[in-house]
Amino acid sequence: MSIQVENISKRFGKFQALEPLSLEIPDGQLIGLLGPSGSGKTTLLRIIAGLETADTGRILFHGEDVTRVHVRDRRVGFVFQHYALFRHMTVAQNIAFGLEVMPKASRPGAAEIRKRVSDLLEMVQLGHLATRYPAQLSGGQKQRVALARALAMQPQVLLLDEPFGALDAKVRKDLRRWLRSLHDELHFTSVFVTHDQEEALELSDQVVVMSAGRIEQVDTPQTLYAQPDSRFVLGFLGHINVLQGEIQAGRLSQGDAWIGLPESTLPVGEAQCYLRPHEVRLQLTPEAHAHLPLRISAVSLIGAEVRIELEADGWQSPEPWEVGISHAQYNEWQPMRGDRCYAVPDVGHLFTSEAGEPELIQWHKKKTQKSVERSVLQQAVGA
Amino acid sequence: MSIQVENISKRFGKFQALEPLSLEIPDGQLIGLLGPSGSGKTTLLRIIAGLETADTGRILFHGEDVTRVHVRDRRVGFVFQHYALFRHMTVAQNIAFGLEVMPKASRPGAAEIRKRVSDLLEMVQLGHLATRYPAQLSGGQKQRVALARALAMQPQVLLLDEPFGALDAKVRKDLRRWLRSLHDELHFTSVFVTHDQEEALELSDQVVVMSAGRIEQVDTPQTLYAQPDSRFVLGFLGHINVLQGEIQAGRLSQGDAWIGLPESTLPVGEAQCYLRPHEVRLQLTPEAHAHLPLRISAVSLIGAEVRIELEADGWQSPEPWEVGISHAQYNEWQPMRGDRCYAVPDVGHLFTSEAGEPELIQWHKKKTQKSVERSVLQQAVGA
Amino acid sequence: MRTASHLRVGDQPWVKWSLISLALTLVGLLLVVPLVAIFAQAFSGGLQTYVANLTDYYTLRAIGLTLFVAALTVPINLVFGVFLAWLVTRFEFPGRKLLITLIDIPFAVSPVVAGLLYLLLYGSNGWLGGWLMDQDIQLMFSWPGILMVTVFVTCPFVARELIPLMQQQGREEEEAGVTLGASGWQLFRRVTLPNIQWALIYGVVLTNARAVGEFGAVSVVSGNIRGETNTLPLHVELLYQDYNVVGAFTSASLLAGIALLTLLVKSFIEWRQMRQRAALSEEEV
Amino acid sequence: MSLAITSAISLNPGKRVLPGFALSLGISLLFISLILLLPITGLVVQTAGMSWQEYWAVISDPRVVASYRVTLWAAAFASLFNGLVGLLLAWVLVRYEFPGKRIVDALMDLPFALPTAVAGITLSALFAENGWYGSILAEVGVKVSYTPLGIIVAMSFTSLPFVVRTVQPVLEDLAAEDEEAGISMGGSDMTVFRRVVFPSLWPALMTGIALSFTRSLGEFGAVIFIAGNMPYVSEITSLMIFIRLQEFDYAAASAIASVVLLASLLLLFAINLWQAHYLRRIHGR
Amino acid sequence: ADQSLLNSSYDIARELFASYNEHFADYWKNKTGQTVEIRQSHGGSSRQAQAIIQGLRADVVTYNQVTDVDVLHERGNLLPADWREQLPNASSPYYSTMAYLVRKGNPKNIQNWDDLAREDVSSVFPNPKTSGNGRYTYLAAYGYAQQVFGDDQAAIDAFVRTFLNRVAVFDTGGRGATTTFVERGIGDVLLTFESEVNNIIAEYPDHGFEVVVPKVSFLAEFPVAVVERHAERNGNLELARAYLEELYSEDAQRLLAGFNYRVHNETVQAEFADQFPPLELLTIEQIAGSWESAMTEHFANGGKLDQLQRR
Ligand SMILES: Nc1ncnc2c1ncn2[C@@H]1O[C@H](COP(=O)(O)OP(=O)(O)OP(=O)(O)O)[C@@H](O)[C@H]1O
Ligand SMILES: Nc1ncnc2c1ncn2[C@@H]1O[C@H](COP(=O)(O)OP(=O)(O)OP(=O)(O)O)[C@@H](O)[C@H]1O
Ligand SMILES: [Mg+2]
Ligand SMILES: [Mg+2]
Repeated sequence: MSIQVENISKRFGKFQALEPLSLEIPDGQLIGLLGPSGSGKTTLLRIIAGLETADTGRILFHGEDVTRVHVRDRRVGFVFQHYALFRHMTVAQNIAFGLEVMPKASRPGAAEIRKRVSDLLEMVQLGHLATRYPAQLSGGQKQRVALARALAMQPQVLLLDEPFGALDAKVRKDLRRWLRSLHDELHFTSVFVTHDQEEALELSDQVVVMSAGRIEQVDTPQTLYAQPDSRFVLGFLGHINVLQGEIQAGRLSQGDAWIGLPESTLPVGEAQCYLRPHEVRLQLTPEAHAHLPLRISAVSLIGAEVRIELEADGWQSPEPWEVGISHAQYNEWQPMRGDRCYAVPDVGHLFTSEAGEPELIQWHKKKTQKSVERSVLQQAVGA
Repeated sequence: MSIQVENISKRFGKFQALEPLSLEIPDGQLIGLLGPSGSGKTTLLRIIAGLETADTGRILFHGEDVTRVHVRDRRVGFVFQHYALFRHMTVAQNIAFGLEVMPKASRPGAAEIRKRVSDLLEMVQLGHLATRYPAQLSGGQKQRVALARALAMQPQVLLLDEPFGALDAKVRKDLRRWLRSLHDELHFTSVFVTHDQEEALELSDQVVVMSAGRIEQVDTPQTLYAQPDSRFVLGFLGHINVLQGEIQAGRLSQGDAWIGLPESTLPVGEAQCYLRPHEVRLQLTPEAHAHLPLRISAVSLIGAEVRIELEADGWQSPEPWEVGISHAQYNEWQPMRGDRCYAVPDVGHLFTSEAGEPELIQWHKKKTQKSVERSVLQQAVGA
Repeated sequence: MRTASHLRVGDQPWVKWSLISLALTLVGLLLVVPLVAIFAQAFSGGLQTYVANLTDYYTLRAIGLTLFVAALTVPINLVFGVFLAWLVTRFEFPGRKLLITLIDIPFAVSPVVAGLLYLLLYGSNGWLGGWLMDQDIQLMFSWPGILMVTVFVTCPFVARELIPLMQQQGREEEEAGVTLGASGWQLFRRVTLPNIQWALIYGVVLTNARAVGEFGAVSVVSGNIRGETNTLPLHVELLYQDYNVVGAFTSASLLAGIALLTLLVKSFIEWRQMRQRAALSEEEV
Repeated sequence: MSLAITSAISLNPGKRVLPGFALSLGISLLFISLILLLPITGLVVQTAGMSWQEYWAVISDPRVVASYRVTLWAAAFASLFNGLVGLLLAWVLVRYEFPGKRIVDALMDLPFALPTAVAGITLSALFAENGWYGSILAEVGVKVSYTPLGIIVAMSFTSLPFVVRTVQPVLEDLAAEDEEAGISMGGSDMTVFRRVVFPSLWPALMTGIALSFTRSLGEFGAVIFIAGNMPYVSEITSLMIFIRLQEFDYAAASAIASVVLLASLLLLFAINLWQAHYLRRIHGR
Repeated sequence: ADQSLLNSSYDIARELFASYNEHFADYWKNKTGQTVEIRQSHGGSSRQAQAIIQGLRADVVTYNQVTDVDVLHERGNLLPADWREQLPNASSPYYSTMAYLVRKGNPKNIQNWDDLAREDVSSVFPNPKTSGNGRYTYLAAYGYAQQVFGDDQAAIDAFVRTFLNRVAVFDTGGRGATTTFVERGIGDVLLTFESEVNNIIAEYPDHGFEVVVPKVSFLAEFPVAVVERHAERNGNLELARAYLEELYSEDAQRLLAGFNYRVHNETVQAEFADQFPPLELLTIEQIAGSWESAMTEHFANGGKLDQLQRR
């Protein structure tokens, strides 16, 4: 079932929680609503569900206007952030609830309900916990019960508010995986809210980035990551290294630091260059197109790459820089806190005006060159 | 001030929270107590502080037995997990508390107290919030007030229970950095509790890994990561890809999967090979020393590397595998959910007996070869 | 909750035991001895006199009336309390805070004044009273009047028990119920009620205790007709005025007995709740 | 108020997701109007019939003023006493385990459940010079029954639970870490209690004391039996209302009642405001 | 029952009317063949009157104060102004007077009103503001002072003020005062109706209380009246009248005397001569002119009583 959001807006008292916004959600997709706290994600989701009424605008399900339809009759599955399980009912009773309160005419028989509940329990792999109470479940188990409960009525739209917000990193990852496969299997249209970029990028077909009641960008995770529309989206999707400076004579410079800009018609004035951690290399000497002296402030060994945290040296950066190097490079170089080095960008996002989209700057057109460069660096480091 | 923990044990009712354990903390170090929930970290910390009494053993501060000394007189700074700020006092009053309740004889004068408080506020960069109440502060600010309060009495030992547990990832990172620099500056002996491996490895001079009331390993972060003593430590320090199989004819194999083992005197029988995500490469064809067929189940773009999640294909793995590839490799290869590929390990940790230390297996002695291999892969992928 | 092993203020044995003894002494002097005194007086004439006093026609009538009024008061305030709590905890609307404050008025009003308020309104000199008189409807000095003031005096109890609890529980479970298609009644019976049942029972218990024991307000509007509008507390006073001290204390002991029973039921409820919670958290994963 | 509410409903008909808004609003408003507001308007109408001078003359009659003084002082002492004892009892009940704790806890509500007249009769018997307590107190030269002290005793008895029951939950919620923090910074138990624990209890304690105070202001049944009722010495304001009623002077009775009512409401209101302010600081927002 | 009648009465007349109602029910059955049920309402008589004004539908009132019946006429117009003329003896079938109850052996030797103003004597009687009983006591003392001091108003006031100052406890009702005196052991003398004093002695035989009847006292009338408006409405007018008239019958008078009330029936008077010593009885007319003026001058808000109690 496709969902259309047309011109929806909402204010709470004097506070405009949602500016008028529109959104198109194709049938069968898994959509992530991503944004910082207070950006209106929950509000939008609740409006789609019918738990909140919009001040203006319409909601259409499959082309049909449901704006005035009561939640009870919209038949959406809604999974609440803190599960909202009925704490006095067992897991099985929780799941059966939606079926049992159906009008007599359409309600399945008791045996049929039992069967459906046990199927659902199988599906969420909780068959052995049917008679437990919610208080006796772990967070992840609760979340799965909440999902099963919402799915019991075979909704065509599934809405989830921070479904994994309250869970441990590990459980979260498991459940994320599981939700994805469930979605692929059952083909409903799902919208989920999250403030975790990783989650949104990993799970969604499309990500809706929200900020301050507005939609900033709607795109597939890949596009979103590669071509962020705005400073906000770029900054929100992971750590960002920033050089804030003045454009003059083909260079963006501040203090001791500068980067060369490709010869284009750039206006003179303030600008920022945003650099993703993996778009930057570290070297012991500066390169021709960039001079960014840094001092290592921390080294973090964990994970796929070694994360180096750096402080600007001879210039100012609002936040420390971060660059990832491979374990191999780490073993070779053995960087220590206090060491000096230079950052060399491959790709950068240049913002010149206050708002507006960034300009993509590529110092090295051919990607395959990168690994060559890298071994050069390693030799340099080894020396 | 050095801390010695000698033979400390503790039971709650029938439950042995701490087996008798000993630990030596040299003066001026920053020590992380790392372990899963319920492993006894908090209990040990509270015993060191004197907030809990041990059943057996002694605690020595700087060689002096303080086991029978009341918390009140141990003069340790203790930072509680949820800050435990006094809600009815302003920030300044909170910080001044410890000074104001000193016995009359040793208590500094009112002016001196004011001065010290304002110095501390400067130190934690909260001078402008002196008259706020805790409820009006963000989590990170609260944590800094809690720290300042604990430091007001110039303790030589600072104990912190999950100091960053309740904070956002971002704030957490900032505070972590800040605590490190504070520690370097003031030179007290600090012990902090965490269940976050990343935090422990990044922040500590030495990490004490605990599990089920016992100390598993005490080492510097580097050693810990490179040479974990046990299955537990290895598994606890990040994601682990496991091949569980049978050793036969120089191979560890299970179903379609096998890895070749260097000709050493390995007994025939059950064994597991543990592989860290960055110690494995992905290829479209198997290598001579390993045949590990996998199917991609998810691709995560965020961060320094692209994280690929894989399912065992033709064999069984209790948990999905994870391998990190570079963004460059990702752009080249464009892996998709459902694609098949092979994992090739460079280094592995082989466990043969139930307990016992792992055997380090290295298929490629020379590290610098790795990048060469990599470009080979890229060509293979590119084809 | 691991209270047992925390280092807390006042945990030294000598502080602890001296405070406990002080508290027990105070409880003994302030609460237990008066209670004992009531029963001592009631039984001062022997068991036979006690039974005789208890089974006196007018005493039985007073017990009957008291229970009758309580039996009506409780459901009225139950329904009202539940609706009010539902209203103020489940909806936002202007005047919500005012409503919550209004409900406390009976706590602030002296019972005698409460009786007076009703008399001024419904007595035959009051504004409604004249009209009622013409319609031949007698509210004051008959059981409806007693019922009305009792309802007035006891109306905060149920609502006051429910409001904080329902506020704390939030409306998510009900919202979940609605998304699952439950109608209003189904929602209340199957989702809300099981969650508030103990608080509800506790509110009922308190309402009942107060309804049974109300004296000041009832005495103003009762008319003191023996066997008709004489509630048990009024009967105590009447017997007392009538030199029948033992009889008075017999009725008083009955009221004290009801009070004790009420408290017992209340403790039992709390105990069950606690056990339930303990059982749940024990099995928690 | 009700206008504002109805306009809010009509503005946004489909707004509420949970069912029963109109029904619960209707029932609550109906009930509140009939049971609470209507009778109070009766009082207002009665007093409105008097001129301001008449009103003032009634409420400033020296004997009435003397009764205010007696009532205020006695209520103040009673509620202070309850503040102390209530805090002690709540502390002991929350912090310590001892045999019989559940019984003591249950007994706490006895004064609520016991009819005030019964309490009054019993207390005056206990404290009379030949009573159990009175005879002991007489030896040290203290007279309670028939003195202003008796008023205090009766008032404290009937309003004791307010303090205990408001302080108890707050005490239960106090985080152990706060105390540990205080102690680990070198504070003695007394210091930590005074500076850390007590300020957290303070709002609840104040509320309990205020409730106890307002309840004492209005107490009638329990007090008249033990007070002695000497003009200017031990007459309470409720008795003055009662006397005016005996004189068939409803207007005067209403006038005095309005003073008590207003005082109670103002106090409750002030306490609510103060507490809201204090709690806002503590809980933020 | 064929008919039922509501009698609103004062608080300590429960036993009295319990007996009388039995007597009357028999009488009525014999006379008319109808069974009648009499319902009783007891309470402080002012409060009782007030309840009737506010709508309590009593058919007859049997009070211990004339003013409380008057008020039914004045405030509610429920009975005619001349209700006192409708039955013999100004509608007061029995009467009593104020007497003293003293402790065993009369240790303070209390004999008359001036003893009550002595410094070493403390007395107990109910609050004149809330109780008719107290009002009579006050009036009796005042009448005595008038007799002694004649026209010297200052001396009268001084005496009564001292008398009031000697009071240890002002209970709100007669019964409370009795409890205070008997059970709490407060005071040397309890002032109350003669009828009550004797009841108390009967109730507490082992205390050894003694009765002292002062030489001069106040005529306490016990007025009865039909609340005509209500009785009419209830269809009970005839029954109500009969109920009150029967009080004057010899049998009823004997029954009343049995409850220690003085009665007018001469045969019965003679039978009970030992129990009721003769004394000088002052009437309200002698003391204050009329009940009306007594109320406004003495008991109204700010009246003589208030002035004498002011400190
Ligand atoms: N009922 C309400 N009354 C007033 N303001 C509200 C209400 N509900 C939400 N808001 C405000 O609207 C804004 C958006 O709220 P919303 O819950 O949609 O944010 P969110 O993006 O879900 O944030 P979070 O990640 O913290 O859940 C917030 O500033 C919030 O304070
Ligand atoms: N007072 C107590 N009574 C009973 N058991 C206790 C008590 N305190 C701790 N325990 C138990 O001792 C074990 C260790 O507790 P501890 O709090 O030290 O764990 P932890 O490592 O700090 O865990 P977490 O990461 O969850 O804080 C746990 O199993 C806990 O349940
Ligand atoms: Mg939200
Ligand atoms: Mg812990």
